[in-house]
Amino acid sequence: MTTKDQSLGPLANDGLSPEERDLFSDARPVPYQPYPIEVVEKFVNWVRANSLFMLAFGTGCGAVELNPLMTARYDAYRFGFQPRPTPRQASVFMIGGYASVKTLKRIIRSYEQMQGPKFVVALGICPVNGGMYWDSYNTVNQFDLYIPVDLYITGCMPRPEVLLAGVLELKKKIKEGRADGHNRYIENLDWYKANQKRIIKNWDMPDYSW
Amino acid sequence: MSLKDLISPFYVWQRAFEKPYTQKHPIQERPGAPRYRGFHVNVLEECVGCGTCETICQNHAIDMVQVEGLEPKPGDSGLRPKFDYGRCCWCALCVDICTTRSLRMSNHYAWITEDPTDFNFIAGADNMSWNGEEYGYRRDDDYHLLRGERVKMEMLAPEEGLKSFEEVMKGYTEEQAKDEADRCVECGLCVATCPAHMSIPDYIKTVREGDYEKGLRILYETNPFSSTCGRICTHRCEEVCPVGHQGEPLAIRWLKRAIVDRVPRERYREILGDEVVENGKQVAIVGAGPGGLSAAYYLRRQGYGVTVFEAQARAGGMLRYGVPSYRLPDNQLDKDIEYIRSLGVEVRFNTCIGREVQFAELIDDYDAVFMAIGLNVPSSLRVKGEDHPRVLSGLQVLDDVASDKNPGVGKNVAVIGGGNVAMDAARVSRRMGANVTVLYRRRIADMPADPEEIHESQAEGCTFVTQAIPVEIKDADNPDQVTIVWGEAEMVADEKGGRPRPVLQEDRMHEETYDCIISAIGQGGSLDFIPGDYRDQIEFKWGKFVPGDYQQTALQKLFVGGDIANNTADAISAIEDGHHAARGIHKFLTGELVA
Amino acid sequence: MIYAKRRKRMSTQEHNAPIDLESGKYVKIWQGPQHPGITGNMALELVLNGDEVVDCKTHVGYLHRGFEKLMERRTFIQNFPIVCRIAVPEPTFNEYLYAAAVEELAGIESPQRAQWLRTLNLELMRLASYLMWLGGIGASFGQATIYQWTVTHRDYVLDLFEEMTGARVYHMYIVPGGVRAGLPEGFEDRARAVLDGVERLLNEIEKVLFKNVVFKARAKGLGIISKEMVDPYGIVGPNARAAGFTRDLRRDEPYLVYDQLDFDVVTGTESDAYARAKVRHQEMREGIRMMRQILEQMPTDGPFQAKMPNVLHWEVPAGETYVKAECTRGEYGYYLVTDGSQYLRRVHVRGPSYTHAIAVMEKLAVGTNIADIAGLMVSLHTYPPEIER
Amino acid sequence: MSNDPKSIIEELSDHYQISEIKEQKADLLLLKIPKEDAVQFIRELRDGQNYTHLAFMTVIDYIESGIFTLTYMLHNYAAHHNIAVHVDIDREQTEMESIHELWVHAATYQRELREMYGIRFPGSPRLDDDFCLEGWDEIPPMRREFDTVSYSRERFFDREGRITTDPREHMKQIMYPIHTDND
Amino acid sequence: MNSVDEILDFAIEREQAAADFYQDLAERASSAWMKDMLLSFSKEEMRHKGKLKSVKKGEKLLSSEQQVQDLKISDYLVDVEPAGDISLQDAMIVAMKREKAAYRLYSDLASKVDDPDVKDLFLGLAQEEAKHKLYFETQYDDQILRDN
Repeated sequence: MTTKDQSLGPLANDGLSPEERDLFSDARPVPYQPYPIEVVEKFVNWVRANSLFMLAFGTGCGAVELNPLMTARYDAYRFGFQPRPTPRQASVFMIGGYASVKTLKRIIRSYEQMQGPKFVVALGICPVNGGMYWDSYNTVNQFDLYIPVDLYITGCMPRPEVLLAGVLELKKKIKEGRADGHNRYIENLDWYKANQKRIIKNWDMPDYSW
Repeated sequence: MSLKDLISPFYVWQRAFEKPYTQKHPIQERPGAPRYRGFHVNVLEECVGCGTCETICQNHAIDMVQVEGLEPKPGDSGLRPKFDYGRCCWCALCVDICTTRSLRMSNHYAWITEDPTDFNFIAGADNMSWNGEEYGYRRDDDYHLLRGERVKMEMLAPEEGLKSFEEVMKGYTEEQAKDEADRCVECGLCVATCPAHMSIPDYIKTVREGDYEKGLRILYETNPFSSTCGRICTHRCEEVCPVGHQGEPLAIRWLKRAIVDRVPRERYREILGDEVVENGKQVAIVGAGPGGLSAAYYLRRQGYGVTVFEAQARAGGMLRYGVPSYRLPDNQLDKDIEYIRSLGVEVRFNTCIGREVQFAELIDDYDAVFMAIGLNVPSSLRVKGEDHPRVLSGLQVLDDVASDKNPGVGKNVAVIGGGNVAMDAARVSRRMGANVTVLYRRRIADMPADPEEIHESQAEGCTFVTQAIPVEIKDADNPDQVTIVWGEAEMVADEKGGRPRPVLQEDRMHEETYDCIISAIGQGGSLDFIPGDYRDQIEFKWGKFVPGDYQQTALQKLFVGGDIANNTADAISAIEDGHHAARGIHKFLTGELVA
Repeated sequence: MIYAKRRKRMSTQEHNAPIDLESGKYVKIWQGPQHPGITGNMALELVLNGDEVVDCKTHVGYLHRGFEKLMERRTFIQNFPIVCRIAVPEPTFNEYLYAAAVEELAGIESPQRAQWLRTLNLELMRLASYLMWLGGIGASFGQATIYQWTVTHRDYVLDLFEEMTGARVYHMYIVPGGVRAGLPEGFEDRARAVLDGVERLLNEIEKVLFKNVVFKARAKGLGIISKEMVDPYGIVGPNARAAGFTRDLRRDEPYLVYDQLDFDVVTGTESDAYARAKVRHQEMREGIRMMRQILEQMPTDGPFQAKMPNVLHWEVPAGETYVKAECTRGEYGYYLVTDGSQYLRRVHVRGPSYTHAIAVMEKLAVGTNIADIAGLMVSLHTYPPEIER
Repeated sequence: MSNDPKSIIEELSDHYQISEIKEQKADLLLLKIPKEDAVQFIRELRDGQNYTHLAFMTVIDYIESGIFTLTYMLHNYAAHHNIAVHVDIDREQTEMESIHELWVHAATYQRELREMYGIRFPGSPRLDDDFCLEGWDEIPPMRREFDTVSYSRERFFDREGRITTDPREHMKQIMYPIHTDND
Repeated sequence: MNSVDEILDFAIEREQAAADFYQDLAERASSAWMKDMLLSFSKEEMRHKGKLKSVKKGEKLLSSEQQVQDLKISDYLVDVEPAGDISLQDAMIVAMKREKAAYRLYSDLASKVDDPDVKDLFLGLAQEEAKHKLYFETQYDDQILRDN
């Protein structure tokens, strides 16, 4: 990660055709600024931590254990955690294990569309070091090269119980104000973009999906 | 659409009065099932670091790493598996294949962290919360990925074997050899323990692949007595074979034999491609046993002129005169020796140092001398009446048999000792029609003889009387007989961890009369031929040479090896001594080695 | 059928007319890959005229990991943990088929007890998978309660798996040569209790879902597969049975111990989403019946693993074979080609979703209301990972 | 028309050059047919012999002999019997007649084979659309010469910090270093 | 001989005598390696002497408590005449027997005195000798009775 310089110019959007470029914003995202009064920030974090909306995007096999998590037996709703169908309403992205290059492209778009501050939890072994698919030509090995991750839960697959524990851990981290993946992404956007573009060959989308 | 259809869904209200499905505290309430494949645990003391878990892991999730406080030792590499939980898929193949069953799984499954590099740990060594967990996946007793049973080798039935000196073990068929070689996990733990550090997994692989020529080349890299060792090696390698934890270790010795048995002697030169280019330097070797001839082979390959001095009329040393032909047929020993001699190694038979040739002449006339004279003086019992004419030495009996002389053991024989010489003397006596009783001071498990030999002796009808200490030998009523007095022994543990030691119980004495008593309690060496001016320069301990690196002595030209210079006193150690001395002599004579 | 007629009337699209996207008459929307109304991670590219779908293209590959490539460079034993990942909600069929194919080529016969345990495992899997599916069909027609129930009961089945195999989702229990362990103590009773619970649930679902007027109104007449379509589209399993074909590999080409079990092949006639749901609902009862027989008849001792070569350098003789089994979606198959080395020359995994989710879905979607696409998709019961592998 | 697969093949042998016939098991017969006759032969099996179900089609890469062997797995529901029809095609001239008109879903298989092996089936619908991959610019990944490990290592990187030790080497270095010198 | 110091002096002298005995035997030895061997025996005795000296200085304590294992190997071996051409086996027998004799001597002395301190000292010395004997017995067991 090289730069934190925010004085860089607008985004190039050079994956887009000139006509398309007019349709998309080239503004750079800005990092989240904490409230100047500490108590207020703490309160806001407390609120955030207790209404976590997960994006309903089953990106890999990890999604299979999200079903029990969200239903009667484990009932994550009671912990202030529930799925939302669209990224605009969501604040948590659960990466369900391995990410193929094709899906990674959709993950990036969905992630960028989410409202900040947003949090990423990576499930399973594959986002850590490639997992079972360490030698596959189509899955990424280190997910944090492309999207900042706030929490890792190991397992194949992690069980609903430990997913729940992960949610609680995330809540703790948010309350402590340490869940800074969102800002890391924005502050090092060029580094992340370079990594993303290196593996996504047909980059035909704006550099930041507002 | 009927009214019934409209009402029917309201049936769901019935559930409102039931106990909810929801688990109150799912994180605390639900430990993994007793069989759950959770996080790994490893019993460090049981693990031998063979790395089979690493080999089988399709995810490359396991690294073998050094653990503080664990050093390599025979049968234990000192390495332990380290797991990458960014790779592991909890398939438990590593647990299933674990040779010692030290690797297991706990039923813990929760690990959350912010740092992806955290997910690395050495099971059992790092302090993890699941260490020592009672529940979790273990390999089922009835489930095996490795075969614990050895492929049985055809052998002469004991009653048949007693009729002649025909070789007892028949050797593996090609199929059997492949089958047995298939059991190898290729960990290589055996290599460190083999005195000659033979490339065991590599030659076993050639058996599996049926490439015996390649196998022979691998054997001869470290051992020019492969036919011999394939039959009578003490196979320490097998003692440390991790597959042994599942039942029986690989029959490494028999697999070596399987290679040699399939390559005719005439083709050795062509297969091994040994070319001798004389380099003009001369080396004298004393003793044509395995040590001496091994050195001769490796020196000759490098172009040294080699002269071997042998006191006996035939080459082979203890292999010839101490090992009976039902274990090692003469032609098999000859196969090895002839090949070495065929390279142009000169052997002077019936030439004894200090008699025909003087020690000083060797030192003066040759560029280097390798001495592997063996142990050929039987230790005596030193009990009262030992000089009785019906007390024979085990070595003498074997020597007589090897030279086609009748040792005259009689009908009722007692053999004293538990080593291979004792077993051989007993079995030879059985073949001459005697009833044999083996008296041994310790227990069968403590016997230094090969387990196979012990087993076969028993099968051939030798009676074993253990924990019996000879105390006195007396004249019997019949002058052709002899009486032995022996006392029972209790075993006490050795404080320093050596083998347990027997202690005589004076109140429990026995007397027995036999036609003869064969004493085979061990051998010593004789070093009297070394003149005084040299001896002060050489280091000795307990009647043996103490060589330095590369088997060299302080008398720089003199290299020593074999039984007279090591504490293991077996063929394979002698072979390695010879090989190692050859390395040393080459280095010495090319100026690389400065003592 | 009144529902079917109504649906036909709704259709405004001239079917053979070319679709001119620039005309302003149509709108193109993507359903998926990030969409709550899609099964798994896949996408439908829909062209709409009003709320009627006039064209559909299925896009897959979001879950492509290249299993067939990976399996070519893993040894025969190393493949066994990886195959189950090919179909997430139903991994066991992969384990069984891979094991069966390797055993056939290597000339290994798994012991009787292993066959029974495998059958039990597969039927439990079918039950768990159907339960999940039942929740899905409920939810996609707005009956979220069903989803809450069935996923929970599925979890009870997963508890059984955990006890039996040591894992909830990826069991890795059926290995080439047999299975990894026998049943734990007291398993039979706990299994019977779970089966009783599921049976009761099925009765309730009968009332709550299948008699539900909303479900009937939306599912009946939806996505009718004509008899003529079945073979040219390669339709198998419950989708074919709902169209009146009594085809079931468990009966037609019995494997494992299915020839010793008493069960009926369930068929339907209407061949619409409702009929397909009904067939699966009924099949669950048959499955429960079968499992009760298995628990009754299964041998409780004896070996469960055949004598194996050393798996570290296991070479399977050259050959090829195709092994198939009836999974919840129909004919699931493994095609293995070996060349005598320690590695596979080729493996092809044949999943029923391959045609159901692409060729069949693309055809049935046309003329369907956009709101019913999710229901139609679920009614075909597709798993994207088995398409792209 | 007999239902016995062997007599069917015998009957068809009069018109087609069938080779490498092997009965793998009671319900699976393997055979090979020249490329030119393949589609006609398959059509004959479907229409004339009741092999109405295409279970799958795929290809085996025999890189050593420069051949792709296509496999069409056909099934007869009445006889409960499978026939695997093999067709060899040149690895360099990868073109094969399409069978999408016989089975609709064959088009999907052909799309996959185009993407994963680079085999062309002229006329097959949406043949050049991406199937699993997106923006792939290497040789088709399922071809045997494609090395997935090095591809993955070069692009997706293994996480650093892992070192392993070979037990045999480790023991050698510590327990008997000087016994390993070359002669 | 009843003060502790006197007894220790006596014991030290005995060790010296033993050392001299082996030294003498070594000088007469016909082979170099036996000479080495006997000299090492002599050194061993000098080491014992050293130990007793430090006991006398109060730097070390003798323990009469510990029970030293008696392997009884020397009990039933024949007596050997120490001569110039003595073999290794015989030299070890001589050594064992000498240690045994010393052990007996101190044990006897211990049984004849009443002063508990002195008795303790004798017993301690006896144990020391038993330890020496055990050393030789163990070596004999390992080196000579390899196969027995």
